[in-house]
Amino acid sequence: MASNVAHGQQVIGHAEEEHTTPQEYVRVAIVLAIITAIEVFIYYLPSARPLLVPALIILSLAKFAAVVGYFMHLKFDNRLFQFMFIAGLVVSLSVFLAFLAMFWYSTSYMPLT
Amino acid sequence: MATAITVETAHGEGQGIHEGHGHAGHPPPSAGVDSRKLLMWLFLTSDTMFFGTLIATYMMYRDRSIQLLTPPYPNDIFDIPYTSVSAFVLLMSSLTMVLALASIQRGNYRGLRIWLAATALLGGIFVGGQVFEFTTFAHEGLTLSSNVFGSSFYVLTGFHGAHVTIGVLWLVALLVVSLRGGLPKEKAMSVEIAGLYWHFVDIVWIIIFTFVYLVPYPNPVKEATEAAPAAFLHLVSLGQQMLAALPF
Amino acid sequence: MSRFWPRRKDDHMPSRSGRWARVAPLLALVVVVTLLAGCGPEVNQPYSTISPQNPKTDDIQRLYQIIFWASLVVFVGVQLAIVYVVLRFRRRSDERPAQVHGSRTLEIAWTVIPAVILILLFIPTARVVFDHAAAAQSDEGFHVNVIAKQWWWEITYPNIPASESDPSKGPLVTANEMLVPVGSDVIVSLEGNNVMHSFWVPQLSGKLDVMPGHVNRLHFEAARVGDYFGECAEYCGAAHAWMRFKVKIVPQEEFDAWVAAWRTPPADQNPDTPDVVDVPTAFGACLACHRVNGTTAQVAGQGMTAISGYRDADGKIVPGPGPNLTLVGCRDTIAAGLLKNTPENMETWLKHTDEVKEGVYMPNYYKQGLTDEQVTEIVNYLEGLKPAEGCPGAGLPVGSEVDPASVGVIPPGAVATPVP
Amino acid sequence: MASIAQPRIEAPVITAPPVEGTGLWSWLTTIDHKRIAKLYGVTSFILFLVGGLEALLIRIQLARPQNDVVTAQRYNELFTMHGTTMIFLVLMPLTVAFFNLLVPLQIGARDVAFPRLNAFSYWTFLLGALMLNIPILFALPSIFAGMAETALLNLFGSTALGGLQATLDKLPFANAVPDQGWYGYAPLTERLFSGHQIDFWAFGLQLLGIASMVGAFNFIVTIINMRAPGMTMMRMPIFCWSTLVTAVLIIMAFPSITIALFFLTFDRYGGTHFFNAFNIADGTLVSSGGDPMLWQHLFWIFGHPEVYIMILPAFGIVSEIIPIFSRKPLFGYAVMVYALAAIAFLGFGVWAHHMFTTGLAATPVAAFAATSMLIAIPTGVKIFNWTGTMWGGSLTFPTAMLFAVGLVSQFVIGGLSGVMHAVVPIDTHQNDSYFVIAHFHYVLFGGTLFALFGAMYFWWPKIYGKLLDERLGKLHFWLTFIGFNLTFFPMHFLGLAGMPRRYHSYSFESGWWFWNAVETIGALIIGAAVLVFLLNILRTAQEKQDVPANPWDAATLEWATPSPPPVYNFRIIPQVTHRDQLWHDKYDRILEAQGRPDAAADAIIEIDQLPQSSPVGVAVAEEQAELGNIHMPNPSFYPLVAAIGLFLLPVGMVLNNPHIPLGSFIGLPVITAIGILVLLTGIFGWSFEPAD
Repeated sequence: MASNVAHGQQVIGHAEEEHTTPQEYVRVAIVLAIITAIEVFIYYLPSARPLLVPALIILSLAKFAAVVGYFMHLKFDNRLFQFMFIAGLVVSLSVFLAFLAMFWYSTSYMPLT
Repeated sequence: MATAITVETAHGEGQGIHEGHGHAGHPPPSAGVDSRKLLMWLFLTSDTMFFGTLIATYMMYRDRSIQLLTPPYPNDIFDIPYTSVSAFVLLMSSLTMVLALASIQRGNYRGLRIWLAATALLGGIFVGGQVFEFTTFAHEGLTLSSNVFGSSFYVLTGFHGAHVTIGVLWLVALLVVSLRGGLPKEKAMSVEIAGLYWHFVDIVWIIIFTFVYLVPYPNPVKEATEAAPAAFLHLVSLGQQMLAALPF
Repeated sequence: MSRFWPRRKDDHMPSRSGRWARVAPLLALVVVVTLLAGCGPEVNQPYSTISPQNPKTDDIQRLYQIIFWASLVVFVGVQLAIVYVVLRFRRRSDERPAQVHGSRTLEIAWTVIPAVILILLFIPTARVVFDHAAAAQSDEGFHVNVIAKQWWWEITYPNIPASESDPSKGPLVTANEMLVPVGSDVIVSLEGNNVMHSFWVPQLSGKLDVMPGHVNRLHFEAARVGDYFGECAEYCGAAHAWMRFKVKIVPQEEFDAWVAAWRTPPADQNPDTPDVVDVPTAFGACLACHRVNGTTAQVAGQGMTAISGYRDADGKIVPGPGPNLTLVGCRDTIAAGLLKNTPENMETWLKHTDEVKEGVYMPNYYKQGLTDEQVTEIVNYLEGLKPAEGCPGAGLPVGSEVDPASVGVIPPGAVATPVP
Repeated sequence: MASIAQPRIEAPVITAPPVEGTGLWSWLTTIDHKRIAKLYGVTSFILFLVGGLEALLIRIQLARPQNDVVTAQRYNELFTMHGTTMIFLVLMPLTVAFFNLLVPLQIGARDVAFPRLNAFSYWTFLLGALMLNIPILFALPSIFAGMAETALLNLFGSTALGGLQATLDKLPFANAVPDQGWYGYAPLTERLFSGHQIDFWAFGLQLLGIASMVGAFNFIVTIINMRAPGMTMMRMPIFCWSTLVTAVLIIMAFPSITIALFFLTFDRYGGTHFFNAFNIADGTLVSSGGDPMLWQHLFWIFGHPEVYIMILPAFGIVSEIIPIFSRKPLFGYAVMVYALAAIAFLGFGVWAHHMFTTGLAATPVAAFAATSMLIAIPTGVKIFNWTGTMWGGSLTFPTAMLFAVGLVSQFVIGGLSGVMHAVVPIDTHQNDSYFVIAHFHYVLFGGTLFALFGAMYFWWPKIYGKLLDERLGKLHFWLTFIGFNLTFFPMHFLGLAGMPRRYHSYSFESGWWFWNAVETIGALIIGAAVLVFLLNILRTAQEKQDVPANPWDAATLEWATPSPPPVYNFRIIPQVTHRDQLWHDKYDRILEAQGRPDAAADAIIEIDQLPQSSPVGVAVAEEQAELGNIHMPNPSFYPLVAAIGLFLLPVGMVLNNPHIPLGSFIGLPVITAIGILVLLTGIFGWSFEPAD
């Protein structure tokens, strides 16, 4: 169809699914399992306490990225989806970080004594 | 409830490019993507705000019950090994889900059914585990109304559980359709969309597992007053000082 | 001038009179509104936000003047531009006008210029915000705690004990009228145990909400002697409009006299019990909710743990403690600013409580069997709750009648010290 | 419910273009975006009349000091319902009506991406509106009876109606009208301080939220995926851009209030304390750990984008109307698009400016003051660009254009007072005062409603195939304009004079009586204006008119279809080459034919890519239509079924109310169970019903 060419976009069929094979899915899943194990392990490690929170944040974000990128195909999928989802995440994260900052910064909370 | 409707009603609509609605009047999708898949991604984008609100509320109330000295406290309630297994189960269900998708895309219907069933089963185990967890916690005195920890914990994990439950029902429905022969290779998109939903539910749990269960809580009494993030306060006061230093 | 006026080009355009006929309604509206604004009655506006009475409201007024004039310039500019365009570019021929798609220069100009104006506006804004916030966090100054109820204000002086000899009696408590000595830096701690309210005395300060679970602090300077009108500014239920109060800024000696009078027990109503001061028997029904200092009326709850009223699980209303009635005879108004404090109004209030102030949590005991004589007894008792030598702080000028131009900075050293 | 399932009739090869069905059934099952637009429009216009009536009652009560036309309780109900109705049931759905009508037409599509989902949106909206409005509809008779009683008593000393109000007060629902204000600040909405009326509000809003979100998903997919060939994003009519941005705002903003309303429901029925700092336990007050600030944050994280959800479509409408009657393209199209996106993005970063007086710390307050000022920049850019569009144009002023220019002029006032609110110290005076009322009425009435009236005059041919009367239209505009300014401009003065909002009464000594009296006169003038508009609608409906496809010489694709458009919109899907396609076809082609060099870029145009409006295009279209391959999706009953099921879920909880006879008897579980059953029937029927 000439109109598609004029659009500069092609209708994509199943081509992108070939990026990842079941073997790779299993490999990703093993990595995810290992990360989870590490998370739980360092949770019980007293010496890891000072670095526990940043480590947990990084590890969970890695898991998040792996599932979204590989299992949900976002890494290979249409850029529209990437843009949408990442923009949504950015808005949501910034709104709620600001929201939490206001509560954590608030000094006026006072329970009944 | 919005969740259930949007997801389910998306079913079987739109100009799915695989579905052979080659009417001359219908131009191809102008963004080159499947409309239903686009709908699902939009829904998930919106759901980031949905769970963002729930998680942010939990984070805000996270330490408050400890500050107020209203037990039960998270430290006494949570059973990390148990929940780790739950989290692992849900994580692995994402693998089986993606294998189900890979199967239907290759026309392997037997594989599709096996993996769909496995995913639904793992999801079911997760929900069952959650029900068991809730009853145990309730036994230990943590209820919706016992303190704000209870309120925000149950509502957050409950909404997630409801998402998983809907997902399980959806997978079972797909399985039934597939067994009746209604899910040919051309309809792989139906599985892909269900998969997107399922994986999203999984990543929400990744966040919940970390921030609700693993990130440590202050000790009642001793650390109660040290909960505010000092580094952040410092940063804020820095901005304040900079503003005060302006010459006018 | 003529360049800016549309010129007759051909016969297609409407005649000048026709054009005027179209603009006439607009002009008429402008004229009417201007006339109304100019000829509006000279009324006393005790809640006016633009007659500042202390340095704090002066700060706000200065900001307001900046933005008012800036806005006026923008407003007049844009409206003139629209009127000019509408008159100048009316269709005169069927010829298509030049198809202009945009202008990069203009777009940049009208993005950057407002941005610069806004930055210039932001800097003084932020400075005032931080200054006012810092002032409210100070531990110095004259502290007053205010607990907002549905629908009245409980006012506590945390540093002024109710009794000089017995500290266990707690602080001095009054309702709906806050007396403060002139020259003090007043720091109000706002607390609430029911719904949200907002504390607002427009001539002394901007508003600050009463947020249950939080203590919000508000600072203002008691710069000039006078009566300042305050009101609740956050919707709080049925009687939201009738939740008014006053801040009375009085000379230090009058304030001291008021504290002394507050601590002096009223005349005894029952000669049979010389060791305690009894309230009249008719007042007995009121004891559950009201206190009168120095008398047996001491059982009602007050402070943060006392809630003025709520609904129980079945949705029934449970009334709670009401205002402390010590020196009630000296108050200008009753029912939180709804009625002038006269014996007749007090009687009306007691006999028609919920009709006078819809939604009020105070039960109407007259309807439940109090006799006319008993009501009269209560009215006489309450109106008599004032010092024999007259009320301190009476007859002050209303705040808005003070010349705003004379508001100055508080002289150093004028800060009042609380009565020991 | 099994009888609902209808056997599928195999459609024979269609030989004629599809036509619309008639009768009630066809409306209940319609999935045609134009019909749904009509349903949205008519429903929200009726609700506009109800909300306007409430506004008039409010103004009559405030006409003089210590007035007693209505009681404080009724007054609180009136302003709550006025606000909620105008925001959620008038401005939003009326813009959705235009989304529905215009988006598919403007992008050259035959319908939206998910037609049945679209119908579901409407039915859910209708039932949500019903849930919100049932109580006030039962309460209005009592209010009017009370007014009549007082009037008779004062004028004739007669008590002929004695006791009527008291009788009408006993109607079911009459004492369950939401009365907590449109933003329902906790803890006033909690069980400790309010009765069952909050449930109607909370569940009504939940349903409306679902309707809005489902609609928004649909429009985003439609705009992204259903554009005609050649219609790139930057060739899209600006109204479609505003729809897209609005829809994105809806899907990102509504989850927050959905959760907040769930929290509220859990607080009221589940024993949680999300928004309640204190709790009564065994008769004493104890800290519960909850925080009323949470409600405000969650509400305004939704609430501020909501403001843009209401105003951005209006910007889109005005950006369509002004170029047409200036005979010039929109000035700075790309900048207008970026400004829309910038407003939407910044719109998520300003919510706390509604909370400047709640006791936030100074740093966040300063930060939100900065973002709130920032958002004025893209808004200002739009005002300037509209003026730039008119500059050098060839202006005519039919009613649509009058309303559009009216918006440009009136919105400036609302915008400037908005900047004043960003200056926090001033806001501590103006917040919750009549100054704020003036501000947002200048934005929502002088802005959105003006645009919507303009849109009605402009697009009436595409709705009903007729043009509204211009004489009455101009009368309507000037009455609205004068009444509006007379009502709302003095509110600035009242705000400065310290009058807080939501006061059911005020004393003479406050000095507020004069402007209040003036405002009431203004409100009556607005009422007269609405009557003129109604008269205009009725007169137009009786007239026989033959309106051409493009009566205004407009530029976008909807004007390439007949007035009103056929069910399939376009016989062939047009091929788009330019932003203002119809102007290009009409004017620029002549220039191209004359050998203008700048036309070389698109000189090669295939015949089958011609838009339908061009002479060749029409011929091709007719040829193709004869081939009979226009295929429209089937009407469906299931969206309505699903919506009813969804509606029934909370009905049990709402009815479980001592003010409603039989309410607690029927009880919650039975109705909820029926609801689940109906909902599942709807979903499964829908899923297995063939789409077309």
